[in-house]
Amino acid sequence: MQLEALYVAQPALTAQAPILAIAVPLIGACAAALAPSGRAGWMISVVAAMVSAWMALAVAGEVMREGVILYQLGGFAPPAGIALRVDAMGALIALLIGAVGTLAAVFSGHSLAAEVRPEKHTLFQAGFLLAQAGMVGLVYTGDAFNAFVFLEVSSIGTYALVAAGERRDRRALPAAFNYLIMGTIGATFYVIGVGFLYGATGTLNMADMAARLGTLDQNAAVQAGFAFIVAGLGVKAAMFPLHGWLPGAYAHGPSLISLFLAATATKAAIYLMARFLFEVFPDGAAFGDMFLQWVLAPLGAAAVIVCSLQAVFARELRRMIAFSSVAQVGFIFLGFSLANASGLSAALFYMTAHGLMKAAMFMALGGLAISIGARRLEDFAGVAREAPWTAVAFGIGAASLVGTPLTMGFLAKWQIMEAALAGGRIWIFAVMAAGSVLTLVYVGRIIEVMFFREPAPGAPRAKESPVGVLVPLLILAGLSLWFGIDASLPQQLAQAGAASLFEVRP
Amino acid sequence: MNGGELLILLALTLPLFAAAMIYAVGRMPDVRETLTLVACIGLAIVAISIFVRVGQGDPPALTVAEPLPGLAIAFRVEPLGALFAVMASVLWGVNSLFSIGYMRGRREARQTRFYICFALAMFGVMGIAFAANLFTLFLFYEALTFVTYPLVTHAGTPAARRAGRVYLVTLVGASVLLFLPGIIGVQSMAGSTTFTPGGLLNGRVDAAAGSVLLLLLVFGAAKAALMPLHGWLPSAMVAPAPVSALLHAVAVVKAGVFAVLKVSAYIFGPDLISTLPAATWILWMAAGSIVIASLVALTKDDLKTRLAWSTVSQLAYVTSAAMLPMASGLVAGGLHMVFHAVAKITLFMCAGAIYVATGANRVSEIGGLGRRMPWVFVAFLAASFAIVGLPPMAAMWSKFLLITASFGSGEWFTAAALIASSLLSLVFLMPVAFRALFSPAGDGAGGEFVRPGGTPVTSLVALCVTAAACVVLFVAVEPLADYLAPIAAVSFMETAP
Amino acid sequence: MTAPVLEASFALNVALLLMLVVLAAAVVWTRSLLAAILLMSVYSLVSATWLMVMDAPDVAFTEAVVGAGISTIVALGAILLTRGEAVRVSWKRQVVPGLLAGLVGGLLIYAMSGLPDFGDPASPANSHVGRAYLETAKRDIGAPNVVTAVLGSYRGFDTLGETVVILAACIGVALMLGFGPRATLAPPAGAPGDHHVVLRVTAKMLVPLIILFALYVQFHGDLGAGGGFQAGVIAAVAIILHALVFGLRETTAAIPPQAARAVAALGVVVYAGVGIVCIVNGGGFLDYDHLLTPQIEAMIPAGLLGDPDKPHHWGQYFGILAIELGVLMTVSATMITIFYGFAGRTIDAIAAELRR
Amino acid sequence: MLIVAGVAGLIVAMSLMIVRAVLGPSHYDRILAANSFGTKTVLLIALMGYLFGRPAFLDIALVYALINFVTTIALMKFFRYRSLARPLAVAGGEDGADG
Repeated sequence: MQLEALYVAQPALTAQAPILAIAVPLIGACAAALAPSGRAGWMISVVAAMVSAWMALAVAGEVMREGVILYQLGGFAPPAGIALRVDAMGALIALLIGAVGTLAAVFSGHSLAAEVRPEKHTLFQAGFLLAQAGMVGLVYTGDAFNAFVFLEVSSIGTYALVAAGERRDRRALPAAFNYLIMGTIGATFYVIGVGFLYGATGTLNMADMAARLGTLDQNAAVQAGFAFIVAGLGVKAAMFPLHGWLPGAYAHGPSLISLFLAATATKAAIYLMARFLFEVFPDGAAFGDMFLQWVLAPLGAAAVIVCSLQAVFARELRRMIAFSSVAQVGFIFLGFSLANASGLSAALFYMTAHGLMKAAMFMALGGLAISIGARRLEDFAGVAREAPWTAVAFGIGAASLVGTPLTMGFLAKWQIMEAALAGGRIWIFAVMAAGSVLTLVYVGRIIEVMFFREPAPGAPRAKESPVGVLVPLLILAGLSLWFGIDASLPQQLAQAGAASLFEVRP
Repeated sequence: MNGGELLILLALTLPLFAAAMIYAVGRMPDVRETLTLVACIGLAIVAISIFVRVGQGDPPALTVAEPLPGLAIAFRVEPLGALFAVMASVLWGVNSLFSIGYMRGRREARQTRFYICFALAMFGVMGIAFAANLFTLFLFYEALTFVTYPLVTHAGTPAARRAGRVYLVTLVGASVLLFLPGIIGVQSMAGSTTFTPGGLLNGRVDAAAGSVLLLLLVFGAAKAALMPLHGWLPSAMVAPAPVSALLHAVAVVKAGVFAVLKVSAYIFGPDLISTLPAATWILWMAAGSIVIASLVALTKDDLKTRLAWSTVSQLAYVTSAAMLPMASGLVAGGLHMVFHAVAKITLFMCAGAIYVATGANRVSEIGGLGRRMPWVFVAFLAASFAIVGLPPMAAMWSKFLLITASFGSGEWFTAAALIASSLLSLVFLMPVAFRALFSPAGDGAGGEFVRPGGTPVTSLVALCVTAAACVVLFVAVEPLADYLAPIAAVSFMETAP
Repeated sequence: MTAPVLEASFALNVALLLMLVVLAAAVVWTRSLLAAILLMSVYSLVSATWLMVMDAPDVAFTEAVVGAGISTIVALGAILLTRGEAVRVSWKRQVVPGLLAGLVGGLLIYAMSGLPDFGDPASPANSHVGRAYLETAKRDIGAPNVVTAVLGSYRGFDTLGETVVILAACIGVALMLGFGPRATLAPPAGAPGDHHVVLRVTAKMLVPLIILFALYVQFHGDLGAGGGFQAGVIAAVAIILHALVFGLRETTAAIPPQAARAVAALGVVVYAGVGIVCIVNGGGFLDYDHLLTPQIEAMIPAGLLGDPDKPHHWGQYFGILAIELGVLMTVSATMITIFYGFAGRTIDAIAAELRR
Repeated sequence: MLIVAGVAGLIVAMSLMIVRAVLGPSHYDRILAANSFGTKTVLLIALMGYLFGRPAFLDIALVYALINFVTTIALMKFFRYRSLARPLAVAGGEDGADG
């Protein structure tokens, strides 16, 4: 599919699409909070998420036609005013957020009823929409401080949403607390870093900042700012070893939140980090290269190996997948550490692939959670017989996670590995291969239990997910497959995004 | 869509369609097996049409999808692949005929799943045979691993499950850790993985990188069972005889050596191979495999296990052929792939026939059995001749070409290993038939058949056909060699002895 | 400024910063949570005062109302749910966090060397965008207080985001604390022997006064320190005072929790709605110059606000007014919701404890 | 000059209050110190407004006074009733309101 040829909205609407992709879920959140019933809240949520995704698609088409889009807020030109600045990379991630958000909203109809107290539903939907608006805003904005604001918008609500999982699993509460503390520290570090950069450059607009930072790479404040921003976003992105909050938050929160966060939250933070690493900070600054070479690459490798091993030995299924998410972030950072367009493009593609596959896996588990409140891996024995469609969708996600050919995950791993070889980083290549084998081991365990083992006698019987869950679930799984066969849509955005960032660099 | 594309599409979809139909009519064994046979015949006709078209210089090609630029799922038939496809599809038919007798005779469970997996395996084989690039080959190669897994564990016993795990872990592990990295390496060096006559990498890599890639790709194709990655093959012998016959003599292992041949001919090319030190190392390891596997085969009393070790040895022939720094080696390897397949499927079918009739599966149990099952043991004898490389069996030619090529390229060690292994196989195969046919009395001489009537007639027909084929191909070797000549990018006659 | 004033402000700086250090150390050192909250409250006051010395009254305003005011009260509510003492942690478990804190502190100090001197007119912060604001705010926006111009208009989108953050906090607290079973409250007093009559009378008089003051802060934001955020907090403080004195039941009868939540959401709707209206009228999001159609603008009497000859930015004027209203709604309602959440929860905790 | 002396005096007084607030020993000492500290802050800001020529500082001083008042009520109520939600004037309640 060629995005250039994609006109999904009238020109007048397309011109406003970037802001509408943020504002509609924002207003939707308020409407959901005011909604008279959980059902109404759900409908508002679905409509708002869908409109946001639609606008994101319009933006993506426009970006492919016009290149970078600037949208001035308040009618003031940057750097005085705030501007949204959407390049292909942002368009891709926002599209991922929009798509997963819409499907998750549809899914939430059944999932919330099973997992969250009924009186909380409207506020829950409101929090969910706020998180979505925040993430899209974070991705679209071209302003460093505005990014902080949206970072907070996207996280503050989700802390409580994770805690709302307490109805099913009391451990959601300490997990949410950890998440809150770590997330707040991360955001604070980020804003301290932005403060230093502002002190050194006098501007908050990223492009302007980049221009003015050009000769400042020896400045102590800039260096410290770099360290704070990277560490802060590292927490948000679950960069090893700052990932402590993630497994608990994903494992114990409600399914809707696990799936939405796993698919998008870390991606948005990683995206912002890429903006800083490759766009804002000075070209070839010694600290930037040192960071990529000696910090990001080893930490990514450590994440791949250590967290994959943790996933191998995890006893609870959702925890296993959560650890896997940290390991996958490691893969993405390995792609970044190559510091070239093909590595970045591959990493972006990987982010999209991982978002879709993890969303499918968590959604499938959410579908199963409606009928069985299972946690341990053994509890899922033989679910494939009782809930074949759900299990198959999970299996497709898992296959993509492993990197089975004809899934998106394969192409993603392929690209990073190819880029690593082309960049002469044999060791990264080797780590990726080893990580893939470890992934195979734990996914193999899950598949073996789900598909080939007999259910334990007396264990609760799983039921096939209701249609409202099955439809978005199969769409997600289908996307993982479809993009495994024809990856042109994410691929063109990833490539254009990486190219536009590295165009700046000689 | 032109005729060529249609043919490839047919070759790929026919087995899938057959599998679906078999599933649909699974409750009616007669319909199910008729359907299988019809599918076999259809597939063989399609494969032969493709074979003919390739011979006429009009190779069919088809691109299905291109997930990423430079990474396409595409098919393009060349002589080796056409030959492989014909061989596999014809032998599928023969083997299905055999299976009908065997599976009914043994009253095996899960027969529908068995036939479905066979059809799916054929889908994998067709994809491998026609693949236009390494990536496509890899796809179908992996698919073949997974659809044959249920066949290996068919018995459902703990031993079968253990064997299945070894099978899966070895093959998938090698694929992920060696083969796939190798493919990515090729892609990153050459920008594509398309099979190119004369060698895709030729002139694009230095000796070090080329050696690494060659090692990755040859060992990654663990289905070729090159030592030390051979362990899965003997252990997979827990599967029923038809599975061993088709998969472990024809489809799966041949997919492995086929991949090695393709890599050698089209990714590296004879010119590059001749400059790579790794090729020599692999050659030596293959020579070692040939001798060691023959020696091990000698010690095995279980008939199928003995045959399996013989297969390990014979596969190493093909691998060494692919690594010879001489273009004619490729042709010899291609021929040997086919001739060995025909001979080995005969042997396995004979073993299955003996088992289904008497329940005997050990060499020591068959003394004197030949009187009561003359056809089976004559066929066995003929196939043994072929494995050893005696005239008038086709395999003689391929061995002869291979040994000549080894001498011609100065690989004395390999040549010596080939000759030694021939002698060894004489020792471990001939006594089987001789003991059965000529020893006056033994364990098998008296007693009743386990199955009244002895070997089912369909099985008997099947194994006689392949035994006869060993002889027929002896005469037809020259056209076949000429047909294969383009893969070495040189005329066969120039290098023929 | 004259020399003695500069010297005095230097001495003030030193004294206030010293106080901050002492207070911070004491907060870390004390084991009583209540003492820690008290000291934090004092800390906020000192830092707010210090911000005044730095001539940042808007920030000082916020720090005072939030740091010393609301957060102290909320923290009190929180420790009702816990033990009053911090748990003793072995020194071994403090080594790594201590090292990390040291590292961060070191990095901060290292960074100082790269920052320009305080008040340096040539520093990037004062010469680039900051200077541009000073030069253009009057012309573009028409508001005398540049801070308001920046927060309300130039960076109005940020302020929208911050308002949404506050709404998110409201939703979060409501989700976590807002739905617990409520114990019945003791009946309101009025019986003989009332010892708090002075307080009751004072409070009754003060509540409307505080709200009036909040409105002053709200509408005064154009000219001096203040604005929707501070006004919102002050208004909430009035309600909280009412609840403290007359009990939560009385207050929730006047302002039900659901109403508070709804107002919080409506505040954001008002704010974002202004942005949408601007789009509908042909501008960009939050482009107040397009807030009013020319027809409406023509209907505004020229002398509505002082000098009729001076050019007026009616769009900017009403835009900022409207969004500040939105901020006020969200902030005050959120603060009230948070207070309700914690205070209401306290009763549960006590009731549960009594039952045990 | 008088103003500067006033500021200096306030600073000294504030420092003393901080000593009391830190050392305690009882919570009532601390609350009293904090309250007194708040009052002095109000004064300090008023003086500073004069010193810097910024009458608008008085607005802020007003806010400080207000905050100080409400916080102190909250603290005292916390002590007395261990609750923020209960109405203040329960005569002869179970807490012994006049005790």
